[in-house]
Amino acid sequence: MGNISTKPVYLEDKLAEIKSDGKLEYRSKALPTWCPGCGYFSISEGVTSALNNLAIKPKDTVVVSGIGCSSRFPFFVNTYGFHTLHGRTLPVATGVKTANDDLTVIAVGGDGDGFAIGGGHLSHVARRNVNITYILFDNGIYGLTKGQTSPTSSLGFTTSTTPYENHDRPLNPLMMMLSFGSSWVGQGYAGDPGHLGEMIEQAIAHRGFSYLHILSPCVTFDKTDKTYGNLNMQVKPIPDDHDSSDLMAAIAMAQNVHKPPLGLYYKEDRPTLADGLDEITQQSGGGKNVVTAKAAE
Amino acid sequence: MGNISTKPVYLEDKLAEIKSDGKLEYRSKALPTWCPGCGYFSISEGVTSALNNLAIKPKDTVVVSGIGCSSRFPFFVNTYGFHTLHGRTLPVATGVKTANDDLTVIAVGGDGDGFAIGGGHLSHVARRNVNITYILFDNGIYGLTKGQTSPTSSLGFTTSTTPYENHDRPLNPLMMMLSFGSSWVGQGYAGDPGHLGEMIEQAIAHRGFSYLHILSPCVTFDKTDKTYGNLNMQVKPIPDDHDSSDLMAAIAMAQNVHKPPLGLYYKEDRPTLADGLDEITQQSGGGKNVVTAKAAE
Amino acid sequence: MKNTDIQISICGSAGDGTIAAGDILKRALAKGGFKVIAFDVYPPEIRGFGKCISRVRVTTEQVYSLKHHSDVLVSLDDSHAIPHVGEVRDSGAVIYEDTPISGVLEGSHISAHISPGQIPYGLPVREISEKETSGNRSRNIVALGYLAGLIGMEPEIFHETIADKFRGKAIKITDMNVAAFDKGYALGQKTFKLDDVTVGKAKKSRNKDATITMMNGNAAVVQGCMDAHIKTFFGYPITPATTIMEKLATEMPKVGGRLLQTEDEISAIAATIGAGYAGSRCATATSGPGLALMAEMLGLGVVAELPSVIFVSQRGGPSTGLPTKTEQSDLNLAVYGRGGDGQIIVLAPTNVEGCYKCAGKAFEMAEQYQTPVIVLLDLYLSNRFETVELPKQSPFTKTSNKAAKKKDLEGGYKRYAFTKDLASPRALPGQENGMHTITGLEHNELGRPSDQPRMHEDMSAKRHNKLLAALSHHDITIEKRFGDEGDVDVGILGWGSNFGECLEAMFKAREEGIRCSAMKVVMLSPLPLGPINDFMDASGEVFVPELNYEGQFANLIQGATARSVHSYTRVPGSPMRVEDMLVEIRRLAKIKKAKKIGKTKKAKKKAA
Amino acid sequence: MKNTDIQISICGSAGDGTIAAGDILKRALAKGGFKVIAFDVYPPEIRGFGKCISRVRVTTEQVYSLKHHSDVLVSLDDSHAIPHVGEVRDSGAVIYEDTPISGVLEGSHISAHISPGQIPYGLPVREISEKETSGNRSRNIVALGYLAGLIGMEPEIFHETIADKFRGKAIKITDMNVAAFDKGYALGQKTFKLDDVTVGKAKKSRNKDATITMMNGNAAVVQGCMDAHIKTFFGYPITPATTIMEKLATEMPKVGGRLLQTEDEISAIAATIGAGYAGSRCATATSGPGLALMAEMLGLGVVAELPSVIFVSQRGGPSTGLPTKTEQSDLNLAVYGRGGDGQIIVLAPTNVEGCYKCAGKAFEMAEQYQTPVIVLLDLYLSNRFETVELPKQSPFTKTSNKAAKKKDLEGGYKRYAFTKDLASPRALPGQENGMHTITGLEHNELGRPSDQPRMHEDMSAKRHNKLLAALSHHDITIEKRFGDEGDVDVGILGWGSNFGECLEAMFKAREEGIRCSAMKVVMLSPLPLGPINDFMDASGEVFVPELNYEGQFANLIQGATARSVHSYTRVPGSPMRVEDMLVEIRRLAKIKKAKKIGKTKKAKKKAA
Ligand SMILES: Cc1ncc(C[n+]2csc(CCOP(=O)(O)OP(=O)(O)O)c2C)c(N)n1
Ligand SMILES: Cc1ncc(C[n+]2csc(CCOP(=O)(O)OP(=O)(O)O)c2C)c(N)n1
Ligand code: SF4
Ligand code: SF4
Ligand SMILES: [Mg+2]
Ligand SMILES: [Mg+2]
Repeated sequence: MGNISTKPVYLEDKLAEIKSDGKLEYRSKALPTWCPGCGYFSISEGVTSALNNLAIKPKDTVVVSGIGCSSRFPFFVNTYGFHTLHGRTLPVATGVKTANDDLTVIAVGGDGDGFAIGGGHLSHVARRNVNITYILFDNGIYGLTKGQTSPTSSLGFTTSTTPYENHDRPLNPLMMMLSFGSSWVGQGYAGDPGHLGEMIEQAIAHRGFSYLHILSPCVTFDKTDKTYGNLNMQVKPIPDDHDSSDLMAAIAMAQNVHKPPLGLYYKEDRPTLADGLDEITQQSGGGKNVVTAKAAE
Repeated sequence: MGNISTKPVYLEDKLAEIKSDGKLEYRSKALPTWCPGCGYFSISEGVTSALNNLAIKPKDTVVVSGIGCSSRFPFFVNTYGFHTLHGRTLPVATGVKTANDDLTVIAVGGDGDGFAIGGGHLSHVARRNVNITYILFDNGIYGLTKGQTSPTSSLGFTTSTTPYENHDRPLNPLMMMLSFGSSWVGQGYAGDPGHLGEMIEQAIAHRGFSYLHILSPCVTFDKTDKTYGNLNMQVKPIPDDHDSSDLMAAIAMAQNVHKPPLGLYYKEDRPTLADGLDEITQQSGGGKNVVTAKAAE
Repeated sequence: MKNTDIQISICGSAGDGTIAAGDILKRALAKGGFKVIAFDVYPPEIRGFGKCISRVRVTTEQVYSLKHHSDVLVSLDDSHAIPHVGEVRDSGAVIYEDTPISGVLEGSHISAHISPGQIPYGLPVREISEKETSGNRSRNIVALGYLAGLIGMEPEIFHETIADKFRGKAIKITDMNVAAFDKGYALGQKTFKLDDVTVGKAKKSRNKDATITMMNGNAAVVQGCMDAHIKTFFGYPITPATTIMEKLATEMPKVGGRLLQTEDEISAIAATIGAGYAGSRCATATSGPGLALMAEMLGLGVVAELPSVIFVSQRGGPSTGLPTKTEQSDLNLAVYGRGGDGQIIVLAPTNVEGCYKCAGKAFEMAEQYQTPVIVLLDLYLSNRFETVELPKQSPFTKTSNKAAKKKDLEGGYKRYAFTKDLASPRALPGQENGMHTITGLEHNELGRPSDQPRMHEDMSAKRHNKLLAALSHHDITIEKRFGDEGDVDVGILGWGSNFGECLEAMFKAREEGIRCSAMKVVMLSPLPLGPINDFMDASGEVFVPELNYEGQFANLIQGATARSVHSYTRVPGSPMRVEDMLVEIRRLAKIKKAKKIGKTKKAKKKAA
Repeated sequence: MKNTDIQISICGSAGDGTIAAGDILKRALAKGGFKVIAFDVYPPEIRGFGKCISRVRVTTEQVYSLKHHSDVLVSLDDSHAIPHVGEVRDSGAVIYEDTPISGVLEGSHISAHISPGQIPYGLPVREISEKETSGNRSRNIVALGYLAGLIGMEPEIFHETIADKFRGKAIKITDMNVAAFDKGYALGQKTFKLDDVTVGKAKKSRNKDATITMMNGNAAVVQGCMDAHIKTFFGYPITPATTIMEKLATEMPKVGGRLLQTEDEISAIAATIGAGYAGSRCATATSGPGLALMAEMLGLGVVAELPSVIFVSQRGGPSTGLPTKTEQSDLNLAVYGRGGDGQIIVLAPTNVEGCYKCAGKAFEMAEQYQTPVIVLLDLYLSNRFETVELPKQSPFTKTSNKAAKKKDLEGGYKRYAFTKDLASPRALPGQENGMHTITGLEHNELGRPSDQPRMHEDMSAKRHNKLLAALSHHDITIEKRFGDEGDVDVGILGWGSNFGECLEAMFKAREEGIRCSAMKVVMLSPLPLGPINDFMDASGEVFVPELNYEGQFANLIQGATARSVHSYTRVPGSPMRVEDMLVEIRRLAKIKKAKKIGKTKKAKKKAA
């Protein structure tokens, strides 16, 4: 894990940087509309470099998102993209992947998108082990709608819908995703783009459902809680001796919410949804899977 | 924990039994429409005896359900009841309880109702610690719609929608509910009505959100998997030395799906949703909570 | 030779094998080359003591609905069958168990309820059954045999059908049941014959390119899906749509298709739209409550201009309503139930063959016009059996996607290009140089979010106008007029499963000398306004019968034409009574006459 | 004394304090006793460089819409303001920064775009601001001061409003801003005056029982909720409804009410209905996408006959559509968007005072008629500020629940008893002897599931007919006619936020000598058919303008009346242009005349 940068990542720096390597191919002509300093810039940077490193072609990549600041993501990468509905990232992604095994499908979205309105889909995509990557942008707030509490907002946090104080205990997304049977679970931090990029790459490379949780400050609507300042002091790397095949150890680590460990929590190899469906085809006596949709050219 | 009865509980036996005690008050005039031998009879018996033992009046009890065989439950007890929509048991129950703290609210429903279509609500009712009891009737199948796979159906199970074989890994409800922050989690078995009754009583008595998972055979649509025969051999009591304040121990135990331990997994005392809302009232400088709805008489 | 037209009702509790007996009956007759239309009624309860009725009408020429009166009622459980004795026509037969069971309460035996005009046929069903099969398991088959003997149907074809039914079970079981059948048959043959019932010879079809089979609406939907080469299906169980998914779960894998039972309907439609985005021929199936949950996602399908097919089988509503009863009350939801200006295509087949056709064509339309397409059935149509002729060669395209060509991709691909036919060429994920992002936000031709007033106006127009082409989609009946082709006194405008009853009513009315015609509207959105207006022009009074309370179709028609119709609504949970419709048609015919006379009088007055 | 009528537009980017300047302006003027109507336009992007426009129209008597042309445009950012120069009337003023910034591209300075008929007022805004406040933070206030000086408004009331605005911040900040304002004011006073602009004296209201305030539609909804003693609220954020929840989150706890932000809209409406079941006065608020998600649960509200209030503020659709633009396209969804025969009450206020009234009355209706009630706003109305007179005493009941009395509970309580007024007495949980179970299944009077045809017919009738009483609900305007009361050539039938424009168009048309009248329909379901038909009888041509593509209201009216209307639809995302409506009204008036002449000619011919 690299050095944790203490300053926010500004758009200008990034632009200069990406011009100097081959990642430009993955970058959309549209400039991100995020606020300067928003953690999301690092994530966009990380995804493009991961795809580049893994040599996955833009044409074979589909980025699916819901609604939120985070979900604007697909517009800012030069791949196929689908900006769907609030909370429906995962079922749409499941549909895309089920229709065409050859695609690399990356689902992205915010904490509200994924764990509030979309919460009902999480456990099912995990247990089915759909071979997609889900990158969750956790800023602990609703950014796009201008600052309401989210399911990961801290106790005592004051927002426009909790003007006195938030009394709802936040969820623990990592623990949840582990308990659902996700076959790859990790955590990154927008303030540490180097490490983040590595994690994204691993997550995409994993065969099966990978869940990457990213702590990412909202510089506009959270001035007190999940700021770069606070998070920089809290995050720490996962100890070297952590056994990523040990589910109980991963769950124990996930409980450490005040000093969030960054890195790979858990990894397991098991059949994917597509494996199961192919097996069913065989069990039915049917021919080879013919579903992969091809462009007619 | 009592002896595990190996024969299914038949309607006739129950009728004779309940006539002999004071529980009749809690029993609806409508006879359950469940198939003879269905595990649900034990649960209905357990709820009425628990309410009787706890001296909670029928008029102060509201049983809220979704849709499914299990969700027909409210018709068979003589309390206030609300048979809502498939999957919406918990948010409706949250509304009822938020409107009137004085009511004892019991939410009931099936594995499909709770963990498929209703799955998005689970984590939120748990983290908010809504002071209700949720009794989940797990038969590993969709009973009312005549036998499709459910999120708790075993791998390899054959149903009308998985005519070849089920390849979707089942969820682990207990682990999930623990990871969501439920303040009381336990497991019972329809084939052991004595112990089940005790568990229901404890769950209702708990101040906060209590989740009771009940293994309950569907004698009509599952002849091979979660039958009384199989379950009788599998279930076992929780060891006496289990510390129910130890979350990690509870999670570890929940992983033992092949020999499901029956009893109390976890219990914690912490503020309920209503406590938080009352605190907000105070923080706002507002008067005492005036929301409790009273019948105009 | 007289044409055959017999209707048989079998009534009992679920445990009695009522539905099974009806099933054997209709399959045997269909095998024999007759036309069959059949509809079963199931109990709403979970456990199996509720009332079941199996009704089978068998004819030489295809008819369009069940008759209100049956020729024969077979009782397998008197407590359930007694309320249905009245449904037997005068001189019709009631077949029942006549062995007295001790302790039977006064009036609880059906024989006390048979009216003088009806003919009682009692026989010792239980006794025969117990003799032929251990433990009285074949009561339904004994009764069936008796029925077949009484009416004079050929026994061989029943033997075959029974063997089919028990295939996979021990041979002994088949043999015992065949024996039970034969015992019943012999008795039936021996007894005095029923009047007005003839089993003529069946007609053979001469269409070499078609296969004649008997199936219900849901099975026809499945066949349509398979013939249209469906690739992916995502669904969640709900009565009465479940059997579509169940049958597809068996069939699709055999040809490499993929089916997934999702966690709910929102997920089902989301995945369907995701698969459609990826270029897959995709569908889901549900009923009213599920369709309600899909409302938001269907709006995305509209704005993103993606194909998806949604089979909706209606049941009684609103809410959980009457899950095992039929109704046509989800029309509003199907046509109007999306936020914003969210028009889509809605097809409502009127019979089983139409289910097949609409299913297949829905895929073509979804792809060609880039839109969600709802195929609106109901419980009556989903579960109604009819003899149908299905083409041996699939009449459906394999894909109707408008693929983006090289020239479309050059110089910045425009996913939502304004083209002549308003459907823009689609680049599919995986396609070189076609990368783009689609969104539920309003967008420009590139697909980029845009909130410019002009763009929103133009895209709204594109989304609506492109659907109009569906009105002349190749090889599908969008609407059709039956009966009198000229000016009529009463025009019946009908839709969906209820149109069979409309046709029967129309034919009956014409027999009575009423100038009457009927038009079915299959495409409910967009509406074929031209033909509808022509029909209204030709009809003195327009009669719109439907199985909902609000008169949803009547309202749809009035909204679109601003012309008034006579809305006729009933919500019994069962098919509409043709007799009741006739009363109304007669009344309207009179109004029409009165108006005519009035007009003539007025004209005369003025002239004077 | 001449009446005041000035409209000011302030245009800049979000970072410029555009909206804040507009806010101070309208608050100061409202304080001064003027009537204000104001509407801001926000950028759709997340980060703050998009265009903002604040438009304020100030008048002596209340008017109904903004004018298409402003009298003054204040530019805080020329790149955004240039496209809006055309919106300034002839002889109107453009106020802008005139210090030349080096390197400014040709044409990028606004002065090059001001037309000869318009009057340029340049001043060194930046320079003054930098002098008075550190770092140029008060440019908006300097410009505002200049404007006030130019037009001749009293400065004191601005000082107060500025102090209010910065209350809670350091005193120094207020002082600096007041100084900036005064600098601008002094310059404005000194310069040459603008023609045709007079600030008259404001009128004082003499209604002692009312408070005059200025607020937007969402704030009025909140006030209505509070005055109606709302007890519980469950909601999920979505533009443009979010501010309802945000304001309630502050207000409700102060009086012991409870508000919960739920995990989604399904949960919000489910909890609302749950709370309603428990006897609590309850509501939720959302926009189109959220309403779509609520469709299934609202059906439960219908069958279970439970009260709930749903505030829906529409935005551009379908799907995510245009989240920061206004539109009236969720009417179909609100009126028709439920499975089964699922009619509910839908109220659409037409102005800010109506938002208050409808909000409060919605609770009464929901309880009294035991049904979900949708109050349909849109972004334009939610965010539009108007001066309103609110009653000092709440005009709403504390509860309108029809409680079950002792006699209702004796001998088996019937939750769904058929009563005279069709609303059955409700026993609430906690009430002795009232235990019962309610369900989304069709049921009998006891609430037990029933699938008997007759019961379903009767319960359907009960559910629909009981709603008709809402048409004569106490003390609320269901519909209202304005302008000419007799026969007219053109009748404008309008609804919702757009009705202000309808009124303005009607008044203008009458000024032109066109016989014209306008009717607003506030209750969209059930429709007040009597008055609507009367209005149509009195109107030569019926003109139905609305902000959606499909003409949803026109279709609703045609469906209900079977009479044809002229549908006029626009989807610019902004209020309708009164001028455009006038063109259409003139055309219709001509049609009417032509028809009349035709008729007379025909009559003459006949007579001849
Ligand atoms: C059905 C629906 N409900 C609500 C909204 C409004 N909405 C848009 S984004 C959002 C929350 C965004 O929060 P999050 O998912 O955490 O993303 P972030 O903006 O923080 O990246 C909400 C509530 C919507 N678009 N659709
Ligand atoms: C929105 C919606 N979708 C589907 C259904 C159909 N449905 C009714 S019950 C049920 C599943 C029942 O399974 P479960 O919840 O496990 O309860 P069980 O019958 O096994 O007790 C389904 C799918 C419905 N009523 N509503
Ligand atoms: S509002 Fe917050 S989350 Fe959204 S772009 Fe700005 S900083 Fe990022
Ligand atoms: S179908 Fe299964 S779950 Fe339903 S009542 Fe019968 S045994 Fe119980
Ligand atoms: Mg967020
Ligand atoms: Mg179940």
